[in-house]
Amino acid sequence: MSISFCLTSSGSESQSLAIRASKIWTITDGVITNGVIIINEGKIQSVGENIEIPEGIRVLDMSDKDVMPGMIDAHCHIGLSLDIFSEMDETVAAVAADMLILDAFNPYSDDVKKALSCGVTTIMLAPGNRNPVGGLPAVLKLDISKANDWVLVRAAGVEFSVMNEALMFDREPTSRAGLMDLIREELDKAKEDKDDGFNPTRDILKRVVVANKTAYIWARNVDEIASAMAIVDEYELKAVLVTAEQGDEIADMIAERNLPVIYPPLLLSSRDKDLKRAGKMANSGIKIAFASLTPRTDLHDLRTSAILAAKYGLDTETALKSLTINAAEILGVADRLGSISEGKDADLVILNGDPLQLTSSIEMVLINGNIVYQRQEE
Amino acid sequence: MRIHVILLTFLLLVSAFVAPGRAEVTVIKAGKILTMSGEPITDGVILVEDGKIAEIGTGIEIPEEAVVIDAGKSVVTPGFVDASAPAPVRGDLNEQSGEITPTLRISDALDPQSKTLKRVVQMGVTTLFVSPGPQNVIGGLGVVVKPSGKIPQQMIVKDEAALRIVMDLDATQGNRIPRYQSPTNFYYRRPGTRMAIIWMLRKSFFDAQRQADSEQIEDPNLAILSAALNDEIPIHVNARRAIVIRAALKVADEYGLKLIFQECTEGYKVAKQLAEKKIPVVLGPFYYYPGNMGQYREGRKVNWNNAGILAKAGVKVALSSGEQSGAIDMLTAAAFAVRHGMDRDEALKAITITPAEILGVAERVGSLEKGKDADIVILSGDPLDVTTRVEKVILNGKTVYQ
Amino acid sequence: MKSRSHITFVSILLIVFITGSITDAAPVRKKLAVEAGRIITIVGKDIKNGVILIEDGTIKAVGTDVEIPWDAFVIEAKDRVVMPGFVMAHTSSGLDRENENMPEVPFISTFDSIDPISTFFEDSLRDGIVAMLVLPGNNTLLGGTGTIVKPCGRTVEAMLIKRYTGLKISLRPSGNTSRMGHMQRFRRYISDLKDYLEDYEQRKADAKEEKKPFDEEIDVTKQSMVDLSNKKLTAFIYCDRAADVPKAIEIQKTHGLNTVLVLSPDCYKAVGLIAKSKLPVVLDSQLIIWETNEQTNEEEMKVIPMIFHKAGVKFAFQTDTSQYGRRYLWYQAATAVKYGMKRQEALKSITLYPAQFIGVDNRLGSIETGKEATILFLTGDPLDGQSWVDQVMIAGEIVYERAKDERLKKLLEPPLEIQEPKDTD
Amino acid sequence: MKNIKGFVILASLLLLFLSVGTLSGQEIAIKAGTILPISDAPIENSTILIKDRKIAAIGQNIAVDADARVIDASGKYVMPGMIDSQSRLFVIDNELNERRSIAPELNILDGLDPYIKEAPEVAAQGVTAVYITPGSRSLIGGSGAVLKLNGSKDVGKMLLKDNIAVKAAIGVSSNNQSSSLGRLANYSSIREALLETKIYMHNKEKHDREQAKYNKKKAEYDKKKEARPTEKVEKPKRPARFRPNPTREVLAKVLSKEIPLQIEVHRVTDILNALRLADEFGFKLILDKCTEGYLIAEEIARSKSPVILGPVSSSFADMPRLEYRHHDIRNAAILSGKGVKLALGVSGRDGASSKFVALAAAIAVANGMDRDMALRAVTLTPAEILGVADRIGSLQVGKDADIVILSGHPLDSLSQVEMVLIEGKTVFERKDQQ
Repeated sequence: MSISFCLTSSGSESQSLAIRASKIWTITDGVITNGVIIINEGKIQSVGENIEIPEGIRVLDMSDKDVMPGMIDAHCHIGLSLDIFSEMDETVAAVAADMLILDAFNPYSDDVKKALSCGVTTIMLAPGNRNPVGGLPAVLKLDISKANDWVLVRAAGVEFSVMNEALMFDREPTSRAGLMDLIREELDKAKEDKDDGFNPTRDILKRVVVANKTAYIWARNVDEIASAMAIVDEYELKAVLVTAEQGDEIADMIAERNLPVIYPPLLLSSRDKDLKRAGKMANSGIKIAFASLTPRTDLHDLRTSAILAAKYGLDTETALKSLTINAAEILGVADRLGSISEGKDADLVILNGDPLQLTSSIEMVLINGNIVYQRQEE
Repeated sequence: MRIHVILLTFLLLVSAFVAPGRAEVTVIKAGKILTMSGEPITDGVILVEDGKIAEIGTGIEIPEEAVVIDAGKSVVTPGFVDASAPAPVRGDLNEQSGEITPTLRISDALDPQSKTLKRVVQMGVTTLFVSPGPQNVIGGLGVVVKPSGKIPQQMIVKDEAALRIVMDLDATQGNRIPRYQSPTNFYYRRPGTRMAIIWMLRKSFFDAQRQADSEQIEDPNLAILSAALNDEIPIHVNARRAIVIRAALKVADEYGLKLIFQECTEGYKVAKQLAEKKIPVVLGPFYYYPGNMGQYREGRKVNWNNAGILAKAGVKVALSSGEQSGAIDMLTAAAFAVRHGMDRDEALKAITITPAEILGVAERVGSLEKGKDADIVILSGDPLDVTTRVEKVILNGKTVYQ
Repeated sequence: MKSRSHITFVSILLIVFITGSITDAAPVRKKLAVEAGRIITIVGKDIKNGVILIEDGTIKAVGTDVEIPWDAFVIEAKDRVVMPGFVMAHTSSGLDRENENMPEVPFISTFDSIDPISTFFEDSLRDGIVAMLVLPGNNTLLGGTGTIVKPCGRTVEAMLIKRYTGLKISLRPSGNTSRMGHMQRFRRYISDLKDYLEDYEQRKADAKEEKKPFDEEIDVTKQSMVDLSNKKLTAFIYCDRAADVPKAIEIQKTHGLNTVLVLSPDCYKAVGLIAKSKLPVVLDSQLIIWETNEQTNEEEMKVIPMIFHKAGVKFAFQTDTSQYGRRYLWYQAATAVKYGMKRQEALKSITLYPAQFIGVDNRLGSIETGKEATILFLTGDPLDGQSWVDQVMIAGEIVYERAKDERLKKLLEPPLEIQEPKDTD
Repeated sequence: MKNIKGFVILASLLLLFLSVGTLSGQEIAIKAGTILPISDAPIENSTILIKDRKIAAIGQNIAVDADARVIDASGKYVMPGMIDSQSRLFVIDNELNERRSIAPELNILDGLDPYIKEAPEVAAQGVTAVYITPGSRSLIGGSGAVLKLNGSKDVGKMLLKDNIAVKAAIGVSSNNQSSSLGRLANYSSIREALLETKIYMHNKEKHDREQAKYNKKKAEYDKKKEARPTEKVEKPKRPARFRPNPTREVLAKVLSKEIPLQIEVHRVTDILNALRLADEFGFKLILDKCTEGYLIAEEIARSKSPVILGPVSSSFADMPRLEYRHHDIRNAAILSGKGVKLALGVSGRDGASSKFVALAAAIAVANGMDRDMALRAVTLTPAEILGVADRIGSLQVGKDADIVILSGHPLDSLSQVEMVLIEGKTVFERKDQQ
């Protein structure tokens, strides 16, 4: 089929490209059947039903396939050191604000190829949840072949954790009360904003309390979420709740503070009660995006999370959004990613069926209009 | 959509379980009302308007739109107050990183989903005092909560209700060397002896005083201590043995502290002094014999009539669960106190109004009076009869258990 | 005659033990008449202002219209409630250690391990328990045989009511074995036992055939299990969780054992099976457990005795020393009544039923003509928290008097004033 | 109104599991839109007739009793109940092993708790039977069993078949308390156990022969005695008693091909070792987990030994990392592509995750497995591998009426289970269609 042809001339960005597809899931404005996407300079030039394709332009004929925007993994830990054991927490000190997770990232690790094969084109590379103040996450495009701009955001907000996981028996703090005490202390110091020379921790926390950068706060259970909200209220933070699984219990309060939620993989829980939570939260007006938390789960199951959630009561539209545009908005890259619309990056996933069908497999993945993955039949 | 319906139903059911009747006014008719503030009322009526007691007494005309709960012949008491309750917290209660941690606020760690809360409320407990763990010499600030609300902020009746000090051997527990630091430095480790406990206590209050004198406040910890020094925050001291109680009294004299004793297993030995100094006590469960009184066997010389003796000597006595989960219910505590010689009324007060006064929340809970919170327990019979059961618990005017 | 003098001796010893002086020893009398304000006979209706006629430590007559013989010593108890002493069908207290470390020790006996001066027995007497079956704990597969004692006497012999009764089987895997391994071990033991017995019989047969004398005894380590299988002993099978109940019942069926189930709270889930099996039950001392309702996410109170009561299961209570009330049998019964159990039933399950379970109901458990005069004198209703055991009579002898209970005095009365030391600094 | 309705739903949802109303007398007729019999091609618009707990007939126009209970499943899919062949449902606090390395005589049934809450949820996802084995912490861990999720609280009533296979594990257990030995030692100590068993079997036969001989002699002796009591005849000697050893007995069954040996293997070396063992001792082999199987698919196919593969996606379980380093999501696809007899298990973190069977199949399909094969791999194939295909696994006349009715195709991720029947008894029913 036509793929073989186009492979020969793939790679160079300058060329423009047209994709003909049976269904185009634009996410932001509905599904276009038998549509065409014109890509130029790695951006989507135009998308629609009857757009005439300019002369001499390369055409990918996918007229029996579906196209959706590249999926965004709102929280994962791939490419860190060894391929299976990942180093995501600097647990010597409880406050590791100035740790750049990007420094630990290996762009050539197998995980990255794996990610692409799963249709994940953008990730938030985050530190773990074992430090009260965890460090600086980064937003990356997995288009490492071109060194141009695969780092979208070098240091996006600051990671906090108010979970029991952040407590260690041989390190301060050891109790949740102590943890909150510590975080307050740090934020207060940052707020005081007195200049006493070089103090990276303070400078970074200033970004959150003064410069209003996003705080990503790990909190799973109700009490943890409550503590997170307490902090958010006291310091008027712009915050995102990470893995707020039990958020549905207090959905109204999360909604009224409109805190977005990065939801953990559904496959980590098996009881119906838990599988329904994501749906409940979304239905009560909370913006959620899914995360794979790799290596906790397989990157392939980022999509599985959305599908399971849909099966257990999340409406399909939101399910798709929470894989793409919602994530993009939460990570603050919605101007470039998250939907198929004019002017956005041509990060596309081509499947042989409905994206919300587990059975439909990923045929091809494009980033900035370049084919970065293509499925081989064995 | 299907799931919607189910969810919705669940929610409805839950809410139906928690709050029947949205009506403003609720009326409780009862054969006998033990107000704890005045004389018992027979065939009385309690008028509840949005969570508060609007009227109480006999011959009150009942508004027709009111929801009437007719308790028939059964007995009505105020919701019980547990002045030393098991903490509804997941994970470690004790901050092991230091032994003097006054700024620690347990209210930060409260878990509204906690099972213990859901249980004690069914035993008629509507107000609890929760404090940080017992393994720090100065543990931090406790909080008075009600077992209702989805997030801690909604549960709290009075935050920073008291500063917890532990002079029992519990404070010698949890010796942990911080990472990458040698145990050489005395201040890293917990005290190993009671001498050290008391020494640390003295030192920290001494520092606090000095800081208070030298106007500028540096250390927030000391700030809280000095607040305690000038009686802005009450101090709860865990002391089981008589000699510890005496030691505590001594320190109190030196710094002019106002104390409240917790546990106080051997309190009966020093009843006189306690009475003279007007120091209230919150007793833990009575121990039958040392075999089942915790790992230290402190206060081995048990006296079952501890409560009775103290009360007779004129000490303000509250009965509590002694932070033991497994919901030792307050009624049993009172019943056994009476069995062992405490005065009936004293015993009943000791699980309602007295602890409320000790915790400084008596203006809201602890007795059935006009204007107080409508925390009401309906009993099947005489509260001190062991075969009496809790039939209904009303918390802030809402029926939470039936 | 012999037994009486023996009992006298015991009671004297006991009074010495309790009061510390010999002068108070109650005179031994042949005929006694108890004039009680109320008699709770357990088997029949309560009797107001009744009389119990006692001769040689056994009850001769009970009723209102019993005329008192001239030579009978009359005990005035007009203001007392009189009832049979409490019986506890299963306990592991009063032992220095509850369990042997080896999993299969059916041959050991608690008789050798009971500690007569452990406070447990003193307390039990104070709380009105007059007989208890002391069995090994729940951590050994085949724990050993039990002993029925009364809580008075300074030697085990003196306390002894019945030796070698009941064998403890625990289905809770101990140490680091799994449930699978535990059951396997049990089956293995049984099959080995079978083999052994077959061989034994075989040898016997051979000897008979060859007309040789056969004087080989059955291996002492196996004797108790043999007695179990031919119903000389009762199996007390401990079930740690509901899943163990079917196994226990299966064991009972396949080997046709006399069985009493000793249940952990969790076993209420299997109440249907238990009811069907008609086996007697000893409940755990924890009578109330909490469960989270899957749907509402609320905590629900499960009152174990009520669940069994409703299912029509005969059960007995036991105590532990963990909490307030739990250490009193009367309180356990009161708790059950509190949640709706019939008063009469509740009382039976601390007197008659346990007596039946451990096979002493011919002597204890109720106030009837012909039974042993083992009765309590209470200041009030047994299920009232405010009433005390005032006197305990065992076989016609007063063995406990509250008025002379020195320890109780110590526990309830304020101490002498201590002179506060003067501060010198 | 809505509230009441909801209540009905709730009540029914709960009650339906508890209801043990046996329908054995009554006929049930399911008028199905599409029947997926698995055993052969799908059938459109026809009826399944259930008589006393079995499937009596399948076809277009079948005579149905007047009093028969008719279930209308027109426009819906009807398939046999699914099987999780790597379940840990009912297992008491995940305690799957005795802390011994060779313990084949254990029976998983002793370790199960039928009173757990999760079972109904699993059944509600169309899983009607689960295969539970001891874990991988012992080299030889005991024998597994297939249970039906018929809502009974009695293991005996749930049990379909036990002593199905003896579970062994090479490699995995090497780093835990049951044995501190390395791989080779694992391998050799299993060999040792099997060899000893051979000797044991030999001795047993020998003993039996002697016993038989003795019996004969004894008989003659008795006759002689009867004939001439006085005459002196020396009495034959009884052979020493033979003590049957449970451990060996079980392994003997394995060696005599009565029950297969199910070996959990992850790495290529271990898989090859397992195959070698099977050749050497000639027992029936079931390969369990088989994480790196795709690397040597041909060998496995050639050996004809079936595979119970799982987890399909590494998300399902926290597997021992090193064992699972080369886990590949295409494993199932490749193996079945090479013609290996393949069953898909979930092997999830806990009991409840057995509900993800269909999900596992779908993931396998997404990564290249044939749709029908995938469906077969969670129904008929496991039934065949576990030797219960005569009862469950497909919709055929004479088999148990374990039937699932879905709103859509089972591999359609969003289709919901409408109804689940086990032996004609409704164990789950979705009551609240708009």
